[in-house]
Amino acid sequence: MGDQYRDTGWFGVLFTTFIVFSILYNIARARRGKSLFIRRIAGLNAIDEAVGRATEMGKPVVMVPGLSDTTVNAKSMQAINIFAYVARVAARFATPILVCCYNSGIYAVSQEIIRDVYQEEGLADRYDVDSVRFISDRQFAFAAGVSGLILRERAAAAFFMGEFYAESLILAESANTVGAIQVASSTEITQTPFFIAACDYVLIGDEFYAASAYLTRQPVLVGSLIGQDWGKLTIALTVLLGVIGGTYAIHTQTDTSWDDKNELVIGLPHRAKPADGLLQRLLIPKPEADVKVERPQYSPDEIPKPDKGGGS
Amino acid sequence: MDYQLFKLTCGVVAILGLYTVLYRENKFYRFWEHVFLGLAAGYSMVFLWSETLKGGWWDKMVGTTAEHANGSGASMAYPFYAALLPIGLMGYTVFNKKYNWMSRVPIGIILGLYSGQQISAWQNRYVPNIVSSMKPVIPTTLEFTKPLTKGLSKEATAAINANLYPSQAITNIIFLVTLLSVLSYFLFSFDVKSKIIHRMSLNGRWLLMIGFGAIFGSTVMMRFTLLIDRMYFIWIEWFKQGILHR
Amino acid sequence: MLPIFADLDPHTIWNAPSGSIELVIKCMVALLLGAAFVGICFAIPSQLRRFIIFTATFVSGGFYILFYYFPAPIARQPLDQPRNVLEGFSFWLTDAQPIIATISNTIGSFLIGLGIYSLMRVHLRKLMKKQKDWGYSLVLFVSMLLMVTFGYWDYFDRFGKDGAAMAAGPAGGAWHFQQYANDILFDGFFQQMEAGMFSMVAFYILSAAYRAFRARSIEATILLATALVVMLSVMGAVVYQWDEGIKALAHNDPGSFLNNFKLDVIAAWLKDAVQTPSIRGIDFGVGIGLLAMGLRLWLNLDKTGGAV
Amino acid sequence: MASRSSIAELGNKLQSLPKPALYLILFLVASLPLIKPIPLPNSPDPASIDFYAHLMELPEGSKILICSDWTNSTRGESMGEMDALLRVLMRRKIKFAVYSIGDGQAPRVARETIARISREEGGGQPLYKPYEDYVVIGFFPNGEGQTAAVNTNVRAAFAGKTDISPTGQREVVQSPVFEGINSLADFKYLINVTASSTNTVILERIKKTNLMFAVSGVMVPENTVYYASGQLKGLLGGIKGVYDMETLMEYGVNNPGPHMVTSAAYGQIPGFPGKANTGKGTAYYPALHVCLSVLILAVITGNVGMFLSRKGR
Repeated sequence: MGDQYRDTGWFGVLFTTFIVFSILYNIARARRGKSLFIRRIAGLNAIDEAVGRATEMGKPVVMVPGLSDTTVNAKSMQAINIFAYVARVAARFATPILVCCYNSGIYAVSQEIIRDVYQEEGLADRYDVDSVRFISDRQFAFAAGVSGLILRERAAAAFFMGEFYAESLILAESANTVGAIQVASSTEITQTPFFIAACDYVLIGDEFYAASAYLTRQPVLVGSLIGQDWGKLTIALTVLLGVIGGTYAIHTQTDTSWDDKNELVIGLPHRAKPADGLLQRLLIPKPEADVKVERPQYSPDEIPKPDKGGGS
Repeated sequence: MDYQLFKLTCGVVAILGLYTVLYRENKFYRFWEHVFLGLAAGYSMVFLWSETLKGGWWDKMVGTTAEHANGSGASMAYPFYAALLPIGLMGYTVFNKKYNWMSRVPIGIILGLYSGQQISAWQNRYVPNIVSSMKPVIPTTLEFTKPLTKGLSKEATAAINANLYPSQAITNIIFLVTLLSVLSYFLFSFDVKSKIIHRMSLNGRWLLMIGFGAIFGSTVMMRFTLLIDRMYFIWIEWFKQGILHR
Repeated sequence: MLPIFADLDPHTIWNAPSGSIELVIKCMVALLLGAAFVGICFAIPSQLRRFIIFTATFVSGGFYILFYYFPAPIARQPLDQPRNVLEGFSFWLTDAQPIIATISNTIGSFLIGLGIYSLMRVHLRKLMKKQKDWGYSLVLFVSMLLMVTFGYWDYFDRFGKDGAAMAAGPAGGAWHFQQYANDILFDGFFQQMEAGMFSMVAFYILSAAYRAFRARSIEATILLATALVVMLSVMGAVVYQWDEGIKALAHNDPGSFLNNFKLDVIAAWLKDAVQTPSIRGIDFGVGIGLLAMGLRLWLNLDKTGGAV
Repeated sequence: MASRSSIAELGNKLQSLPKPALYLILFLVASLPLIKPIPLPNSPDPASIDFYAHLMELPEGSKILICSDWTNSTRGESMGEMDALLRVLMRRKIKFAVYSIGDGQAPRVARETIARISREEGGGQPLYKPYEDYVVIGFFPNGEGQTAAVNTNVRAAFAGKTDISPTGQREVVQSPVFEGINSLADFKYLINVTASSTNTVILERIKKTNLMFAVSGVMVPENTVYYASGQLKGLLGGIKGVYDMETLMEYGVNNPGPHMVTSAAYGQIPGFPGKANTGKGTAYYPALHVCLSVLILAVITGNVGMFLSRKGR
């Protein structure tokens, strides 16, 4: 049934699978106890400093695990994993924390994970259920609520990590107004420049995903991080190979059809396009004409519901 | 005061109330902040049923009769959706110290469904990006820039378009260097001993700043537009058209 | 394959006609099954808890993984029956997909109440104990109750008998008090406040840019310069003037090399040659990070996920 | 000649203007140009021209699917985009279905916008009839799963959702809009008017039909990447995109005249001169210029201040 990979092409699936494999393989490798290296990530060393300052001032540490559009997703999970570390440091110093959640899924997960952190530290009595709060699941009501909290509680440190959109600057400037140390990171690249402008420390791009590995040094996370590096190297190598292939294609191959928007020219031989390179064609196959497959048919009284004709 | 003007006035008062926080946190802002949070929570509760559960769950579970569906044909009911109710409610055990683990079951299902999609999502999103990054780098002609094609025949235009000119090749090389430098900046597990890689990842940081600068520049456009829109609401829709009737 | 997911209208074991006794019975059975599962969870020994969570995550994620790797049926027409078992399975996967989407939609929706509960807890406590600022908690409650009351009142009106005659906006008529009240709350206050809050970002951008955009280091200078060029390039009037100047310099020759220094050409080049690849570079990393996180969640490899 | 210390003092002052003063200036300059808008010259982006041209190339009676994911919080940009899109669709008699995955409020906002444009285009009377010419399908909270379902089987994905028709509440898939729609490919385009990250959700999952996005200004850089790689057939970005559309509706493409919009990629494409083409783009664009100038001025002031205080030291 190989021809059924028509839409994506078998090579694209293979390529993706290789990346998946390199992540899983490195996780397995790290679990077997091989010690592995991670480079320094500047923003993360600031966590202890920020919590320490909050302790001195006796003001809370505010953490915002970002928006996630519907329910909880991998980005907010990663943010909560980082906050688990922050909460652990805060618990040891008995510094008050405030986790502001955007939706119920995040709320439930944070509630559980932060509670566990306090329990593991043997400080369950210090845990206040209301330190993890649901604010609102409307983006700007959330922004208004969180910035109100930051201003009123005069937070000494603020962590904004996860999926942030336009509210990033509202939160960051509110925290700046009360003089809080801010460590921020957005998985949305478009928000990073605003965090750079307004915050003290910013994690860029997938430093966010590297953070939990860097902080906790759990073998699984470190292994995964190395697998991710393999993936990035694979992409770089593929791009380079494709560059060679594409360059080769435009220099040597010819094509007879040329669809350049409206300028359709057929029959005259032309230089091939870069997309005609071997690797390019393997990753994104040329669309074929529609095929028909003969199959036995359902009788009309067995028609699946969605296909009754429209109109009245 | 007519209804439209009353409604506009409500909006203007609320907006100005929120704006007062720009000066400092105050009682007026606090009032409007809580109104806002209350309305948001109320609205979530309304659309919980009206926009999601009613059509997405209830109607599928109970089906429609011919009378209810206005002649468009009855549809069958799928009663087994009812089993989702107890499973969904398991989430509420989170407040119980003993059974809070159970809240992880519905969340586990959601996270599972989310994470299962990541592989295909990755391929759909990034493979076309990888392919379009494979830009040719050796020009096919020595003419530096692309000549104008206006007024030429289709064949001649196509032949010109098919060439790679040195100016484009240089752009493509810069593109590749940027891409690879940025990628190398985000390698975490390599002890950078090679000078070339070290240099590249430093370049990567500078090139990132160009990218961020460009993002900042184009984002500012939107942010200001939204402010202008509010000013339009206040000055034109409310003050000029509503109060002054111009 | 059992037609569990086929959504066929013919009467099967999985469905029932709307409004029938059969439907009620089947609903009860489904509810009982669900409740039984919850009951089992209450009684289960703690060693098995992790296993249950793992299974729930693994099976639901496994569906999409299977859906991705199993070849999709080609050129399927509405009335087609599968030719063989393998194809039957791929039809089944395709048919199941909307149902799976319904399941995750529904479970996600049931959780919404959790957040509201937390909100109420915090503010009810303030109210009951008359803590500092309890008045604001009262404001929150009142506005929430108003929104819920008029929101549902309006909703049921619209889906009731006279709903069809009711206009979407106030201009169309056939409105009662509850429609007006809902409109004021939602359109008059809520929507305008959202837009108002959003527009405040513009103020903050100004102060953040003023504070941070100083040519202190090479990095900061690069950031500043690019931002300026791009900002100028979205100002149509500036672009127009600049470009006219360039045209004059080039003696209106459209083939002149000088045309490459038009402001929008520079900005476009900057986007193509530097901005696009740098975003892409970050994006590749973020994408793989997300993929890895997804895989770890699916296989339940992370340790921080609660001490079960 | 001023002493060194007074230069440094001036420098420090310029570096620390009070925030409220900056805010007040911005408040004023954003308001003033609205009183009397001045039409500004414009040359539309190729991505906007693609967007317009593809809509104009559709045969009459085609159908498209709109995923509307904006609310009044981004009214300034998204409403302008939606207005322009709807005007072109209605003038070209193209039927459309609207659904949302980004926000629970979005369907309602979309419904009101469609009703308004329909009245404006029909000269007071609705030009497009609800349920007959367009349907609003509603909101789906699980965007990822729903979008995947839309790609696999569009009818099944929308089955069970109802909209208000002249004869009461009816299933959307029974509406004339869904006549002849058996697969997503039967919708000529899926257009996402969005102000949130639903663009990537759609991009990752929709394969059966062509995509065009109308996004907010902040999302332009990100989506330019996808436009460049051919994943998007057209792209409107921010208020510039709106102004581009309004310019294109007025003058078309490659139509000789004082305001000719030129594009090498297309032949002549007509505009709709004489109709109500101007909207938010024309109204807001001048004010945007003033605001950006203030920002640039503020940044320059800060830098001059820094320079002076260093010199004075």
